[in-house]
Amino acid sequence: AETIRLGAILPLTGPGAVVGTQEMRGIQFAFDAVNAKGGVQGNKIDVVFEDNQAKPDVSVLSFNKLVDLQKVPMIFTGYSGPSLAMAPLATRKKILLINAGAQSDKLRNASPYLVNTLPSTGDEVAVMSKYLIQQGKKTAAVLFENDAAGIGGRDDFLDLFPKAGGTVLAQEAVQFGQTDYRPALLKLSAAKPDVLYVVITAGMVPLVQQLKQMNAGFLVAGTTFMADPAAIADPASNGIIHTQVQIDAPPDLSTAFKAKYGDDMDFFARQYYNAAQIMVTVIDKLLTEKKPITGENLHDTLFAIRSFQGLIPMEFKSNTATVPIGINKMENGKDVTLLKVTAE
Amino acid sequence: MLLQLTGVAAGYGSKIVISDISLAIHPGQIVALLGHNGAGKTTTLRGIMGLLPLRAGSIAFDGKALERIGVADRVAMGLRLLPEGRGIFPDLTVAENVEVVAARNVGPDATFGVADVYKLFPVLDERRATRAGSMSGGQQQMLAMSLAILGTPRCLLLDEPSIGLAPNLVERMFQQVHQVCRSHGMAAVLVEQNVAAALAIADRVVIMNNGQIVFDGSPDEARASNVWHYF
Amino acid sequence: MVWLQLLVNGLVTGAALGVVAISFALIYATTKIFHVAHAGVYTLAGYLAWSLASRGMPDLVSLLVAILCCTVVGALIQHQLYARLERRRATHLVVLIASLGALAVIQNVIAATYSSNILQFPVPWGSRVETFGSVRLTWTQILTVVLSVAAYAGTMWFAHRTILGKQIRAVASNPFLAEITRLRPQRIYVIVVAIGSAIVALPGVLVPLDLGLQPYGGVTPLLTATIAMIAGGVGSITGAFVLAVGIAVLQNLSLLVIPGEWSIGVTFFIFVIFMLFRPTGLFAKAR
Amino acid sequence: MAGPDPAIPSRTLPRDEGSPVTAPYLQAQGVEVAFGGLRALRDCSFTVDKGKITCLVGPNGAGKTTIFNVITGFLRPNDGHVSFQGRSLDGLRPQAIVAAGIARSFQNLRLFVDLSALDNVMVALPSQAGEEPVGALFRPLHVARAQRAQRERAREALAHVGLADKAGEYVRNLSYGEQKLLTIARLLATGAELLLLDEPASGLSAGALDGIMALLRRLQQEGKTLLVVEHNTRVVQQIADDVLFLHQGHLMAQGTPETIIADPALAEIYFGGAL
Amino acid sequence: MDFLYSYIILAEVYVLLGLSTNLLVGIAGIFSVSQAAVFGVGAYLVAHFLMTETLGFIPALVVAAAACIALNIVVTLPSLRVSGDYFVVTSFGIQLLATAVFTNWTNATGGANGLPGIPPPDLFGLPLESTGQLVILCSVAMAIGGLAFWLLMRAPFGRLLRAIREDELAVAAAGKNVLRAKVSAAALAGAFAGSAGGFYATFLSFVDPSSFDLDASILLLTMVVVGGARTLAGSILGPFLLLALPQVLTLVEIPTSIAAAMRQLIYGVLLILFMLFRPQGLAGEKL
Ligand SMILES: Nc1ncnc2c1ncn2[C@@H]1O[C@H](COP(=O)(O)OP(=O)(O)OP(=O)(O)O)[C@@H](O)[C@H]1O
Ligand SMILES: Nc1ncnc2c1ncn2[C@@H]1O[C@H](COP(=O)(O)OP(=O)(O)OP(=O)(O)O)[C@@H](O)[C@H]1O
Ligand SMILES: [Mg+2]
Ligand SMILES: [Mg+2]
Repeated sequence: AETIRLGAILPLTGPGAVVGTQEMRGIQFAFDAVNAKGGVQGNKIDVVFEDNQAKPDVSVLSFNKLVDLQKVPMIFTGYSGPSLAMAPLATRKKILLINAGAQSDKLRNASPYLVNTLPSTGDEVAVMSKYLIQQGKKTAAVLFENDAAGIGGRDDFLDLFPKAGGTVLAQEAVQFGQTDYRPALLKLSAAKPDVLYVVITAGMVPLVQQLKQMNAGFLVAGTTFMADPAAIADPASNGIIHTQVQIDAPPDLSTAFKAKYGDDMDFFARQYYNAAQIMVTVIDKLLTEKKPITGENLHDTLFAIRSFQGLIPMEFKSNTATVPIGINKMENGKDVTLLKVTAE
Repeated sequence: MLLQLTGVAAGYGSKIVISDISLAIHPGQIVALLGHNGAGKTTTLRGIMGLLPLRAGSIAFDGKALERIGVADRVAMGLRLLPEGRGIFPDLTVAENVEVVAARNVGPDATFGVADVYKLFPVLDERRATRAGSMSGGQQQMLAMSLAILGTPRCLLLDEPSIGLAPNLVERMFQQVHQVCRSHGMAAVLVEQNVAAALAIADRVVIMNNGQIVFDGSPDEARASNVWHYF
Repeated sequence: MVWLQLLVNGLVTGAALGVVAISFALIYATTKIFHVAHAGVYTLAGYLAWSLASRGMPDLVSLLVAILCCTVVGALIQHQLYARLERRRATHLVVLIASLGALAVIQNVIAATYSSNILQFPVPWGSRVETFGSVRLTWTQILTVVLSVAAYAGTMWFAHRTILGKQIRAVASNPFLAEITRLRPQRIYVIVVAIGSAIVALPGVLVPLDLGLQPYGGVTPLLTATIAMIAGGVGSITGAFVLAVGIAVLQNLSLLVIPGEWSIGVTFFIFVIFMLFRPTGLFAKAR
Repeated sequence: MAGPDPAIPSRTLPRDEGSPVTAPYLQAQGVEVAFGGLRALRDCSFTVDKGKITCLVGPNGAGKTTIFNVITGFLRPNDGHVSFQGRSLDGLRPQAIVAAGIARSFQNLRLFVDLSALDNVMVALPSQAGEEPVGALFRPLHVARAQRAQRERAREALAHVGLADKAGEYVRNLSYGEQKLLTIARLLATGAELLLLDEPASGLSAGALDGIMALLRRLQQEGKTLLVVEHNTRVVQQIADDVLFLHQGHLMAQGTPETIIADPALAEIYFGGAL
Repeated sequence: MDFLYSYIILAEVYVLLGLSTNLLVGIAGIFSVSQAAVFGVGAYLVAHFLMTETLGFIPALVVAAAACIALNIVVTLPSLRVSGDYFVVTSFGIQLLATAVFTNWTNATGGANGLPGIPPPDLFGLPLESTGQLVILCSVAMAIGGLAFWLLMRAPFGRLLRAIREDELAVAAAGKNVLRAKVSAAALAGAFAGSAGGFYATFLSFVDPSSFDLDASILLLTMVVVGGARTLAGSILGPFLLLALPQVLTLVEIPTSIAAAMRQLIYGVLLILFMLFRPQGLAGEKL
C-alpha cells in the first residue's frame, strides 16, 4: 500500500479565506475519515493544500508546483478566476480539476478536465426567476457583489428574469467584503420593486439587519449564498427566500465536524466533503481495475461511473453535475424547503 | 570644575574626527572654541551633549562622569546646546516654540524665562503668532538663541550663534550671554567664526586644528600668539 | 427623500472614518511613519470587545478594556519595532514595509484565533431603530456619531490646548531639537502611537457593532482615512476629520448619479482632481 | 556714485545687443511682496550693473532673501517687474531664469545631503549628455566619455572652494562650513553670468573666507556679475563695488560701501539701536 | 521543471515591474501606489491584440508599452504639482479607478471573470508554446530591462532623479527642468510596467482584475524594499525572494486548520525581522 497524493488550491488567507477554510476542512474531514478506516483499499490519501489567496497567478504557480513536485493527478479548486486560469494547464497536462465551490457560467466549458460538482449560478437564477413570476412578483431590483460571482449572477438574472416574464427595474453593486449595504439598498428600494434579488457571497447578517432597518416593503430573494446559519438565526431574516443547491449532511456527520473544528459544517464544507467522496469512489474503481492513478484515468473513470450517491445524488451528463435545487424560506430561525426542482 | 573633558576622541563610523581633547571649564566661564572649518568644533559639542559616542577619554559634568547618561538627562543636569542651523520648531508659532521649551526647562526659580525672551528680542514679541519657519533667517536664529538660553542652563554650548544675524544683533546677543554668565554663573562654550566678537566676551580661548587642541589660553595671549595661521 | 437618508448615512459612516483619520493623522504627523499596522489595531479593538461582550461582560467594560489593550499594543509597536528601526536608521519606506509585516501578524493572529468568518456582536439594542422624520437610524449609528464627534473635539482640544499636545507638534516639527531640549521624542512617539491607538479603538468597536467583524476588514477604512488625512492637509486634525466625512458623504450621494460599481473609483478620482487644485491639502497651513 | 535713477522706466526698451548700455543689466521696478498682512517688500526698485559686485545689506527681516526669491522665480511678486539685460523675467520658472543666466545659492543651503559632494556639483552642470533617457540609453559610450569631462569640471569647481579632498564624501557628513563652501561650488557649476549669493561668508573661518573673497574677485574679473547678501561688514567693504541698503522692505539707499557706512542714519539702523 | 520555469518566468515579470517601481518610487521619490494599474493596462492590451489576432506579440508589446508610457505620464502628472505624501492620494485614486474599469468594462476586459484563453507569445509568427521557450524570452526581456536600468542610473539622468527626490526646488535652482525629468521617469516606468504586463498575460494565458489591484502595487513596493531600494540588484533579488517565500513556507508543518493564517503570520514576522536586521534590503546601499 502506498500513499495517494492529491492537491487542493484554495484561498486560505485574505478575504476569500472565509470560504476557502471551510472548503479545506470539508476535504480534510472526508479523507481523515477514509484514512482512519485504513484508506482506499489500504492506500492512504494525502492532500497537499496550497493557498492561492484567490489570485490567478499564484494559482498557476501552485498548480505547476503540485503537478511537478508533488506529482498529483487531480486538484480541488474553488473560485472562478483561479479555476479559469488553471483550466488550460489542466487540459494540456491532463490533470483533473474538481470545482465544488465556484458557480460562474464560464466554468462549464473552460476545459474538459474541469469538473463542477454544483450547478452554475445560471441554473439557480433560472429556477428562482420562474418561481418569482409564479408568485406574481413581476418587477425586481438586483443587489450584487462586484466580483465574478456577483456579476455573473447579475448577468444571469438580467437575462433570465425578463425571459420568464419579469422586468428588472434597477441594479446596484457593492464591493466584496464591504458590509455597509445601506446606500445601495436605499437606491434600489426607491425603484419600488416587488422583489429584491441578492447575489452576495458574504456578510448576510449585516444585510438582513439593514434590510430590517429600512422597513422595506419588498420580498427578498437570493441564491445558495443566502443560507448563512447566522443570518437564518437572526429574526431579521424572516421571510427571505432563496434557491438552495441541495446538499445535506446527516446529523452525525455535522456533529462530528463541529466537534472537530468548532464550526458548523456549512454549505462549502459539505460540497468539498462530497467532492472528496466522489474522488474516493473514482480512485476505488481505478484501484480495483488496477489502472494507474493518472489525471486522465481519473477523468475517464469519473464519467464512466457518472452517477454518485454522496451527500446528494449527483449525475454528470456534462462537466457540470445535475443536482436538484430547492427553494427555501427563512422562518423563525429555520430554513424551510418549499419545493425542489431539477434544473435542465 | 563644571565641565571636564579628558583625552576625548570621537568620530563617525570608522573615522575618528577629534582626538585627545582635554578641556576644563569653570562655572561662569566663557570659553571661545575656535578653529577652521571642519576642525571638529561641532563634533566636540556633540560629544559633550552625548549625541555621539566617545571613542576614548571621558567627560565629567559637575564631578559626575557622563558616560552612562543620556542626552535628556544631561540637559536636565544643566547642559544645553544651540545647534548649528536647525535650532527652532519651524511648524510651531514663535510663542509655542518658547512655551514648549520653557515647560520642560524653566524651573520655578529660573531666571531667564519667557518674558525675558521677548525683552531680549522685541521682534519676536511682535511675531509671537507667526509660524517660526516663515520668519527670515536671522529672526529664526534669534528664536533659536532664545530657546537655548531659556531657563539659564548651567553650561551653554553655542554652535555659531551669530550666523545670519545682522551686526547690531550679534553684539546685543553676545552682551546678553556675557551678562547672564556673569550674573548667574552660567558657563558657555562659544563656537564662533566671528572671532572679534567672540574674543570680546571670552574668558578663555581654545583653538582647534584638525581635531586637536592647539591652543588654550586667555584672549590676550591668543591675540599675541601665532596660532592664527591655523584658520 | 432618499438623498436625505443617504446624506445622513454618509455623515454617520464619515464620522467613524473621521476618527480613524484623526488617529492616523496624529501618528503620521508626529512620527512620519506610515503606520499601516494601525489597521490591525483597529481590527483588534473590535475582536477584543467582541470576545469580552460575548463572554457576558457589560458592553461599556468591553469597550474600555478594548481601548486599553489597543493603547498597549500601539505603544509596543512603537517601542519595540519603530524605535528599533529608527535606531538602525531605516528609511520611511523600510518602516512602511515593517509596518505591513506587523499588520500581517495582527490580522493573522486574529484569523487563526477567531477564524475568518464575519462575526456579529451579541448586542441586541444596537439594531434598534429610531425614526427622525423620514430618516431611520439604528442606536449603533446614533452612538457612533455622538462618540465620534466627541473624540474629534477631544483630540482638537488635546493637540492645541494642552502642553503635551504642543510638545507632540514640536517633536513632529524638529525631532533633533526636541531631543536636546528634553522633550524626549522617543517617549513622545510612544505616547502618540498609544493615544492614536486608543482613539482608533473607538471606531474599531463601533463600526463592527454595526457592520460585523472581519479579520482583514481594517485595511479599507484605514486607506480611506489616510487619503482623507492627506487631502485634508497633513498635520491638520480638522482637515482629516472633515475630509473623511466628505469622502463618506460623497460616496453615499454619488450613488444617486452613478452606479455603485463605479462609486469608489469615481469618488477617489474626484479627490485626484481636487488635489490638483489644492496640492497641499484643504486645511494645510501655508509653508 | 549712486546707481542709475530707478524711477526711469526702461523695461520697455527692446533688447539691443549693439548698445547694452541702454538697458540696465538687472533691474527691479516697484517690486511688492506681501505675506498675509506683512509687507516684506514695498515698492522696491534698483539696478545691478554688469561686471560689478553688488552687496545687498540690511537688518534681519529686511527682505533680502525675498528679493532673491523674486528675481529667481521662486516667488511671484504681488506687483512690480524684474528684467535682465532688457528682457522681462516676469512669470519665468526658476530653471528658465537659470537658462537666462541668473543662478542663486540658498541661505539655508538646500544641498542634496544623500549625494556626494561631487554629485551635488555635477547636478548643476549645464546641458549634459545623458541627462535625457534617450541619450542615456542609446549613446552610453558617448555619455560615459562626456561624463569624464564633466567630472573634471566639477572637481575644478570643488577645488576653487577648497573642497577637492571631500569630493567623494556624502554631504550629510560635511561640517557646516564645508557645506557652505559646497553651495558656492554648486552655484559656480551652473555657469550663470549673474550669481546671487545669500550670505556666502557666514560660518566660514578666516582662511576659507579669504579664499572665497579672492574667488569672488576672480569671478568678477572673468566677467561675472555678483549680487551678494552679506552681514559681514568687512567682507562688504572689501568686495563691494556697490551697496544696496534694504530696511523693512524699502530700498533705503544705493551707493559705494564708503558712503553707505558713512551714513549715520543707516549705521543707526544697522549697527545701533533696536529694530 | 515546469514549476521551476514558471517560478522563474513569474519572478522575471516581477523584476521588470520592480525596476519600474524602483525607478519611480525608489530613485525619483514619486511615491506611487498605482503601478499595478499600469501593469494591468499593458496586460489587457496585449491580451486584446493577441486574442483578436490584430497584432503579433512583439508589435502588441510595443503598442502596449507605448500606451502605458502615455498612461503613466498622465497618471504621474499630478506629482508635478502635488509632491511627497500628497501624490499618494492621487495615485491611490487612480489605482481604484483602474480596478473599477478592469472589473466593470466587461466588453473589453471580460470584467470580474477575466479573460481566459490568451494565446502564447510568438516571435514573428513562431508561437512559443513550451515553458522552456518562455523562460528564454522572459530572461532576455529581463536582461534588456536590467541593462536599461543600469545605463540610466549611471548617466546624469539617474543623478538628476536622485537629486529631485531630495530637493526639487534646489534642482530647479540648478537650472534643471524638474518637470521633464519626472515625466521621463514616469514614461520609462510605464514602458517597463506595460511590457511586464504583456509577458504576464501571455504566460498565464488568463488575466483578471485581481492581479492588478492595490495589493499587487503594495507587493511590488515590498519586493523592491526587501531587495534593496535604489539598486539594480535589489529589484532582481526582491521578486525572486518574495515569490519563493510562500512556497518555502508551505514546507513548514502546521496543523492544517490554521496553517494558512500561520503562514501569513510567519511571513509578517519574517518581514519585520528582515527589516530590523537588514533595513537596507538584500542588496541595498549601506545606510
Ligand atoms: N514664506 C513666508 N511667509 C511669511 N512671511 C515670510 C515668508 N518669507 C519671509 N517672510 C517674512 O518676510 C520678511 C522678510 O524676510 P527675508 O527672508 O526676505 O529677510 P532677510 O532680509 O533675508 O533677513 P535675514 O537677514 O534675517 O535673512 C521677514 O519678516 C519674514 O518673516
Ligand atoms: N556625520 C558625519 N560623518 C562623517 N564625517 C563627518 C560627519 N560630520 C562631520 N564630519 C567630518 O568631521 C570633520 C569635523 O566636522 P565638524 O562638524 O566637527 O567641524 P566644525 O569644526 O564644526 O566645522 P564648521 O566650522 O565648518 O562647522 C569634518 O571634516 C567633517 O567633514
Ligand atoms: Mg560646525
Ligand atoms: Mg535672508
